[in-house]
Amino acid sequence: MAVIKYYGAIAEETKCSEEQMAVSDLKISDCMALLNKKYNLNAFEVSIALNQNLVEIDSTIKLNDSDELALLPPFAGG
Amino acid sequence: MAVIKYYGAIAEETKCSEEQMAVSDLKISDCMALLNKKYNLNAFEVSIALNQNLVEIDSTIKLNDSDELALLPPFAGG
Amino acid sequence: MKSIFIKGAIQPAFIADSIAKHQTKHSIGAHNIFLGQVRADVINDKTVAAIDFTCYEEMANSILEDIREKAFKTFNLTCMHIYHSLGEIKAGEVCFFVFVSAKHSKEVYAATEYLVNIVKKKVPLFGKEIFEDDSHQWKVNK
Amino acid sequence: MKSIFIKGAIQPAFIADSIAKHQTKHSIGAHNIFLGQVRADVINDKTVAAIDFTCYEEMANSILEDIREKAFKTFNLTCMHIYHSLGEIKAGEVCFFVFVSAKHSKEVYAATEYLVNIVKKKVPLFGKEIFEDDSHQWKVNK
Repeated sequence: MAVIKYYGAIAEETKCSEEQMAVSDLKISDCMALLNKKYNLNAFEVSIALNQNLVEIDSTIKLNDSDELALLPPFAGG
Repeated sequence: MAVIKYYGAIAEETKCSEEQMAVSDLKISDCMALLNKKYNLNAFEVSIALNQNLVEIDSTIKLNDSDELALLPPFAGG
Repeated sequence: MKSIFIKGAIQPAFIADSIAKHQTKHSIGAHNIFLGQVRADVINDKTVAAIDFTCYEEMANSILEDIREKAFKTFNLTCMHIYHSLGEIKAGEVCFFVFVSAKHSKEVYAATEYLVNIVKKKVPLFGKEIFEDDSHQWKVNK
Repeated sequence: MKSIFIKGAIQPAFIADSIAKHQTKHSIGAHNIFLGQVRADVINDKTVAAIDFTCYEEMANSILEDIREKAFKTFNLTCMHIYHSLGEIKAGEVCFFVFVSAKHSKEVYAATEYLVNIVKKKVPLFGKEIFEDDSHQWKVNK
């Protein structure tokens, strides 16, 4: 299982801050498609981080167990 | 009488912070020559202010009674 | 690196304390401090009362580490500190504190501006602007 | 304008108090603070222990009034404060405090740098660098 984390406006939409997901042989792009379908995230400008590093939303990197994928809305510090 | 004021390194050299000077018909340039002779200020980079406004050291403006002429070494604030 | 995230507003006394700690460093000639203060912006007739900041903290810390390293390489600095609030920060309170010190004044300005801009751009912080009527919208940095 | 000259060092608590006073102004989003700190420079094997600042105060106040007016015209600022110490300020103590506030961060950096540089250049302040052995030399801004 990988952990999917949600922040800010996205966590508000998903109504949870994280969840576990079975990821055997799952690409990031496919994972994002699944999450989009589940939560309808099209309205959001999302960037994603795999294990704390930004990656492309259509990345074909495969997720592994114990990976952490974070869905991040626009940054608003300062 | 006009008042001549000295600051910083110049006041250290003149050993006073101000003095009165008879100035009837005296140009600033001539006044500076007198003060140079009296105190030997050639070693100093001096700027001068007439009534709080910077003027040229060789200015031919005539000093009046109640004028204030200040001899200022390099500024060193901050 | 110790955490740069502070629960609640950054107090003036905390800033004073940071300044005082640098007074034993006698090679420092210039400090430059940036403070971000929460504005009571009026948006569609509603006034911002507070911003509730959250953060992806593990990622933020690693990015801040990189930012610090790069800034020390780019600018001739003696010290550099960055703090950001988490939680609900009211209008008028300080939520962001960048503190840069160097031997000479000319070193500090560009470093401060660089740090403020890169933190706004690269650090995963999220801000919920809470209006006086308790409705909210999500802040986006321009 | 009230005098900007402070007898003795500028204390961190004074800076904190200035910051706190601006927290009621809810249109401010960004503060930038410059602090000049006395360095223990080593010059010909002698270490600076303090700088004794004096000033041609009437002239300084009138020039500072002009500087303030021009800065408010040039930069989009909400507030601007300038303070400078007079008297003997020890190494490590703060002698110069420039405090600029604006709605957005991009307004403050250039204003701070401008004010620091113009005060150094135009305000008739004089500094006697006192060494640890009580000898001295007169400071010259580069």
